[in-house]
Amino acid sequence: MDELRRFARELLLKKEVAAVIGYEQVGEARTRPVVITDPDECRRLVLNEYCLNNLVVYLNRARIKALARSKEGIRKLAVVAKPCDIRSIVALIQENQIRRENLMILSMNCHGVVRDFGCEFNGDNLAAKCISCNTQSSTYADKSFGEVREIPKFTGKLEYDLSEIEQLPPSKRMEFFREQFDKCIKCYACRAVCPLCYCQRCITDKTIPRWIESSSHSRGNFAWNIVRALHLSGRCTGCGECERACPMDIPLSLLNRKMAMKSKELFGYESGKSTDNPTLVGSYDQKDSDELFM
Amino acid sequence: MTEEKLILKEDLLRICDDVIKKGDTLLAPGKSEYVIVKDVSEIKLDPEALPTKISFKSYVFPKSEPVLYYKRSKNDVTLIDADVNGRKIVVLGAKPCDTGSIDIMKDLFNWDYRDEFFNLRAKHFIMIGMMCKTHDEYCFCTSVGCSPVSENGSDLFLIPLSDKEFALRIVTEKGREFIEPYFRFLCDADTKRTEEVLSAAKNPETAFDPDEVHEWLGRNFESPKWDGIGEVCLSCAQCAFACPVCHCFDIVDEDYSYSEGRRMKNWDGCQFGHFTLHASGHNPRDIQSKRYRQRINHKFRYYVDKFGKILCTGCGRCSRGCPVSIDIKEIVSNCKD
Amino acid sequence: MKIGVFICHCGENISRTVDCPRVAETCEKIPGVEFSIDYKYMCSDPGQKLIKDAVEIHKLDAIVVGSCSPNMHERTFRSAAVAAGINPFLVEIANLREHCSWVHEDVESATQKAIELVRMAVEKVKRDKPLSKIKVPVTKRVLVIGGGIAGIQAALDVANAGYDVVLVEKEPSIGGHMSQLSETFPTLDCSQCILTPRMVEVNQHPRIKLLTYSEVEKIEGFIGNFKATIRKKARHINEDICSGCGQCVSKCPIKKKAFSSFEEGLAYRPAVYIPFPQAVPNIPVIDESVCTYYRNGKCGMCVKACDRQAIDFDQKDTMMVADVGAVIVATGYKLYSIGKQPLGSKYKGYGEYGYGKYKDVIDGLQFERIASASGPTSGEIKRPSDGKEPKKIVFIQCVGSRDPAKGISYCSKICCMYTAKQAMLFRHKVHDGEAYVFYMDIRAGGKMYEEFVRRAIEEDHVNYIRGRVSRIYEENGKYIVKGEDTIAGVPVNIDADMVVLASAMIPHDNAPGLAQKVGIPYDKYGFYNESHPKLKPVESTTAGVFLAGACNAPRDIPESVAMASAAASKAIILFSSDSLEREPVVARVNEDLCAGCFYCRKVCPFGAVEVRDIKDMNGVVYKEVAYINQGVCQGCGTCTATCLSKSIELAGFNNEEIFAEIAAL
Amino acid sequence: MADAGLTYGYFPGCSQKGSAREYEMSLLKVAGKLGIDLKEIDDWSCCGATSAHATNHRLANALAMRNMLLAEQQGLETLVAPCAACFNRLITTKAECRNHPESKKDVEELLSASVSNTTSILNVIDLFDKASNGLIGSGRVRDMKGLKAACYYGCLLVRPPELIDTDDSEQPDSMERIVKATGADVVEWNYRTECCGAAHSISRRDIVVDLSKRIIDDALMHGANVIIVACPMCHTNLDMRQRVMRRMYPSHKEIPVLYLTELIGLSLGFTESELGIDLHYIRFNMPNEIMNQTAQA
Amino acid sequence: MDNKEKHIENGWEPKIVAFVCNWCTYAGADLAGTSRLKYPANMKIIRVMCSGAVDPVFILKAFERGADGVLVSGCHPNDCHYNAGNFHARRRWDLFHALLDFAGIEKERLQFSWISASEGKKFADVVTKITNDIKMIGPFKGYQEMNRQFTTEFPEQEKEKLVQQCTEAEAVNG
Repeated sequence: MDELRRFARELLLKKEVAAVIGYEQVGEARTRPVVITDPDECRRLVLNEYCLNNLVVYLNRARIKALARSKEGIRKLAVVAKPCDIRSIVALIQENQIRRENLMILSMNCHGVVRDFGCEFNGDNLAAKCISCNTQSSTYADKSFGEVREIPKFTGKLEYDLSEIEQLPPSKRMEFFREQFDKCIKCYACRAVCPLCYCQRCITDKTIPRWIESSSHSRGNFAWNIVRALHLSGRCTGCGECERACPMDIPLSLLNRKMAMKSKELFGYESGKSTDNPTLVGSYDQKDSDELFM
Repeated sequence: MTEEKLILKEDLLRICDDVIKKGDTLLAPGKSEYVIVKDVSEIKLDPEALPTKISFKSYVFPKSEPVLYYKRSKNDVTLIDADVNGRKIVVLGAKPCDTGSIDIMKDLFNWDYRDEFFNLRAKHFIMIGMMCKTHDEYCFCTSVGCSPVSENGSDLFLIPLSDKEFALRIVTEKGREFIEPYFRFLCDADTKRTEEVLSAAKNPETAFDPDEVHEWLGRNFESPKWDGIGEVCLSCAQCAFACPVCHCFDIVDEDYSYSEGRRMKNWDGCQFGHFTLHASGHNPRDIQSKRYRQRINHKFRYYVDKFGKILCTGCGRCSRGCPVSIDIKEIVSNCKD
Repeated sequence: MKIGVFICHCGENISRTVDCPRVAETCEKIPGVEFSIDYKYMCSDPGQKLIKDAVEIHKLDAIVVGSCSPNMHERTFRSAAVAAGINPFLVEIANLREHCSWVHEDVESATQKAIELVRMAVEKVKRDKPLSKIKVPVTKRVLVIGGGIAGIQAALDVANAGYDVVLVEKEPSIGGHMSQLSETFPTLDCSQCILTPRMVEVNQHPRIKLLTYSEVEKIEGFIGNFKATIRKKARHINEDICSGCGQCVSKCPIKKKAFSSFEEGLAYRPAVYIPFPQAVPNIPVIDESVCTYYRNGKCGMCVKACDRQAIDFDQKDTMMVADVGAVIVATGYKLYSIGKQPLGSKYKGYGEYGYGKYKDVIDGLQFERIASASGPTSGEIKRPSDGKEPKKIVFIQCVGSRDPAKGISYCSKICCMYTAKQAMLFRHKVHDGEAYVFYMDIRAGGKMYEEFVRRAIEEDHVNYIRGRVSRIYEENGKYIVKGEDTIAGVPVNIDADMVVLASAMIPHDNAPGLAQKVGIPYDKYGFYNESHPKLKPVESTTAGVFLAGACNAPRDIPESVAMASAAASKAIILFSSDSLEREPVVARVNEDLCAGCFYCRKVCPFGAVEVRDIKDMNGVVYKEVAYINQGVCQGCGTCTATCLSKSIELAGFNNEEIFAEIAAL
Repeated sequence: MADAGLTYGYFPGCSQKGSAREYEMSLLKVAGKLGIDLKEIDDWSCCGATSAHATNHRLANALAMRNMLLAEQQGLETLVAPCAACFNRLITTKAECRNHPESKKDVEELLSASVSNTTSILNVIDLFDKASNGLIGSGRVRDMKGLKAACYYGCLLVRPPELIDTDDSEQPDSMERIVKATGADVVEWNYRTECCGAAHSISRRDIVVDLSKRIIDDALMHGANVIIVACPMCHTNLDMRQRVMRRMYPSHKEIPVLYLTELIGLSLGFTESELGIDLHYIRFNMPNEIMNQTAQA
Repeated sequence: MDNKEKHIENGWEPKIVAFVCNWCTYAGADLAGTSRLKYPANMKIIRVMCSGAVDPVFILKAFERGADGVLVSGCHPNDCHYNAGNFHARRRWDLFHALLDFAGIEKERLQFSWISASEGKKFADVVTKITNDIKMIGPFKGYQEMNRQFTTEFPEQEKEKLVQQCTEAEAVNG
């Protein structure tokens, strides 16, 4: 942690970066994203199991981008990113949103994070995405901090089991999802925290024509949640922030995970793996399955 | 007129059962929201529980409701008013930081226009509040004039004396009307015990003085303090939608066939970038810091100026649920020189 | 908006199953419909007049016609609308005949469907926007890339039509592979005799600017408005002064260092050379890699020999830019490398045939040089190894072609014919020689082609063996060709004196590189893709870029010439007016809302999406957005559906219109 | 050298335990010396070649897959199959199961197990050319200079071309690289991938003798003094059948046939009997240069 | 009585929408017409330029507007008028179909086909098949429930219906 603070401070002192985006501790079991431009403020930076946010979302925010922009051109931004968050960086680079050369990726050697703020870090409270994680450190980063420790074995229970839901008959699945989506209040926290939801104006905010009804009735909620999952198909890197941010506890990552599985199954594609890959959407293979087509 | 009685938990549940049987709606705090109770066994009545993730606001001010229906014909449009559902709603075990919310919003919905949708629903609310015996780092009811033992907004108020007994205070006439048929379940109060319990209430520390905040906000519209928050906030509306008193809404017309449609009233949140986007493309609150400034000013200054009430109950929901851990208490506490 | 609805009976074609008066009557009640009527033949003159009159009387803004398929009469009704003063894109057709009356029997359900179809059209037309044709200015000059027979033909055709041509050839002379050939099938006339006059014509044509020893560096722009940057490689000879006397060539002391590529490596050439005597332009080139001057700064024999001081050792590559309106790509082909290839190469090669190892195993072009009167043997058939006359030659067809195991599955098309020709030439020149041909199938589809092959077999007694050769090895000075006669079902061993491999035609190594510069797609082999295999065989998918000859697929000379003329005429059609008119069904980006993910760019089949920088007040780019070049967009709309933020709209089929149609279901 | 720590599964197949005993002997010796750990998979069975291959396609697949499944279950990612026929069966089945889900399903049903089909298969040439690249050169104690080797691949080691990405099916040269590493010279010759007659060895000896003789004659004509093979069947046909050739063609000149592993073994310093070379029909005499070298050592 | 009969007995006819490309399937549908092939009248076509231009949200919208089934049809692979539009479409539909399937929407509700301009017969067959499929599984209840939420009956509608019935009765009675 000290090393990170020192390193970040150096970056700012030497003016190598315009800002450092990291985490600060707020309370015992909670951190908050922080954007630091003053070198002395770097002492606030922390790295621990409560660094839940995917800070990559900030890289594409107009305000943050403005920090990096000056008359002389674009300066670098430093971002603290867990190895899993780096997949979002890769995806954003593929989608022309950020450039690697404008970035300084400070990664943490990660041994898992908690499922939500306020929980004690142990096997019961391990975040779902960490259960089968096998990238504890990243080679894509400019520098990694902390030591690699083992991820605790998951001893908790997931509320929803994807394979169980897959096995329900279609009508039951629709019932299940409708019930879940009906809880939605359209606060769009899922959209706000998603690094890949960077549209200047989300289609749900478009009125002519009205792509998705903004009302929070069953139909509007169903459309929003389906289209959200659709637009993230083959793009979502599985950071799970949407589900964590949802105040209504809708199991959003079920859809995301299912679509990630499908992308892999149908096209052998995994999002955020490498900037060399063509994106799933936007490319095609003549050999793509013709099974659906009469 | 407060009158105190004693009631056993099982009797209280019997009353609830009767409410459900009559076909009225009974709401009680559930896992993350106030839920409609279908069976009394679901009722927890836990004074140690933290506030639910969102309040019962949607039962008085739904997240989406039609206000009218329209049908276009060749040269004409026909309108039909929407039918307001005015069923009785009993809220059991509402937190003191929630009970007052309807009163706070009422002023807004009856200011220049009397919102019949809100009023009719509010009229049918029976609020059974319950003393709160816990708080966490985000609670600050005491800083906005509320408290864990506040009866404000409650028609009836419960004070848990033990696992099995409650002191029941009849706060309003509406409360009395509701409880009268069940008087046989009530016993005489042990006011001394009640007072003991009340005085042992765990008050969250006062974090700020709303008057000072009000004064500071008046002077610091352009303070650089707003910038830092703007960088971190991601512009969702979790805070507004979880808030028991945020009441912004949007009106949209929605066709459901080529000639028919409805006009919907939907929750809206002031942190959304397009909340103030004009048709011209101009946006007076174009950046997040301006939007967050609006949020704080609206709650602690504008609403106070207009209606004499703080638009905040100190429940801490917005901070607890914030995906990026922005803490309203911390920010408002910092509203000083 | 006031809409008129016109329901056509189409005689009885529609009205037999659709109750047309009821449709007209019901549709009159749709909000926005001002006037509605049915009529016997809406497409007839009185029908069209009915429309025009209604527009005038009822002050209609848009019309919907319920009639036959838009593929039949959309144009008719649009013209009627224009005559009545309505924008043609404010006309919608409800297809009541092909999609309704003809395919349904029940009057009630067909009528109901007709009403709904009209309603959908009405809802769409309400949202339709008036559109006008897009005009793109045209620069009336063509860039022809490649100076083989296809490029020459295309350049001459365009120039003779009165337009300027820039012809770029990467070799020092135009002529291409055709200039290397001995005689041509099926007439056996001399290749050079028919080609040379055309080469000279190119050189002398006032409208053709010939740039030999030059390569295209990049092409920017779009149809009608390309900007081509061309690198003129240094010849080290001042072209303006050189008279082509050839003194420098004969004085050059470097005699045996460099193989002549024109002679396919069968002869040497000096460091300063003219590729072949009939070269156009007849100006030598100095090959820096072997010239003594460039090695040690000495020699200068050529300088002394040149009485016009045309040698310029300091000459550098120069760049020039040409504005052109169309591009004709005619870059031709090369032959499959038959020798053993390193592991992992795209094509596996035929190591087992010993090409490269045995001097007398040669490919088709090498045989052309040996058989050519101007070739290294002056037309006498001699073995490269010892100069002896071979008495037994085995020709093997489909070396590379039609052999997926070796990397190529297509048929090279010309090999059957030229093998027959070569075997014939051999038999004509070596009367006691034996010629064997191993073939898979004989494909002689072409005028006089089959007759030609029959002549080789029947008159010239060439032995045709149906089967493949497994390997060739040397034994006692003979080449043992091990093969199989699949008709007789026996293995065949032939001890040949020489073997000629008809190797596959493949694109040049840098074909993909050039395609990327020009912006045209290519297949997995590197052949350039035509826009439509049947209907647009000479257009590339990039508007304004046309294809000619073997760069598109294996082709023989007459086909290449025909294709070149076709490409030329496409360019000439393009130049027939000063600006280009395009249907306005094109996509447009809302730059304010574009997030710059460029998925549209990835899916656009035509490369119409460009990157546009949006700068802040300091001139720093803060956003890149997509911009769709209206001249290039073909209006498929794939980008609109791909765009996640729905910031692209396809004019004429915009999302609002489609949503309205859905709503009216 | 021994700590190279290369561990592979080892699938012997029937011939390694019978007619090609010396192949196994030499392979294990050489591997041991080079630090390659070959773990014979437990409970292996027929690879599915010969009878099953000819009569029952499903059985042939299931048998091959069974062995790969065993390797998978025993934690062995890579399987070395020295016999060319075994190797060919394994890669063919693997490819079929990869490209045809229905075949995979069928095999899984027959085996009552799910198959991940991820085992990679090596033949002996792959093993020494790629997997243990450079080991032979560094472990060499004897320079095999003086041997003029004709490397004979036969049919199955480098085919079918679409499944072989380690070498050219028609003009292979991987075995030559290994042979050169032992110090021996290689000769250019024409019959490297011709048919030796293969399994007709027993049923149609006449065919085999003719085919094999052509191979031997060509090797001799190009100056070879030894033929190197990596397939038990090739060895049988080329070595054993030379006695018949001598009977049928009195002018037949004999040439010894060594397994690739035997040649490597010699260069690593093992004796002929340790490698089983004395079990061959045609006697192999070490050229004098090499003998002298050994004497000096 | 199987499902299909049961649904039809209730007087229900499915509502089906087809999004078809201008060059192949639309022309194929025209050919079905010129060939006088017969197919059920339940499907209505929305013409777009290319199957690549069909947005998945169009399908959701169709369901929202009461469609019981949707067909998307374009040119056969490699026959696309725009070369690659249908390839992009195919990938999109593979994903979207998987998503809808997971969300519990029956596979029959959304179907796909490649129909060329010469396949009039195939067009008729596909329409018949999808209509039968939808008749078999019945009305799209899941969506209809959602569609009915917050709607109302307009009294005028009743009036109109009455008027219509009267005129029909008059027509019948002459």
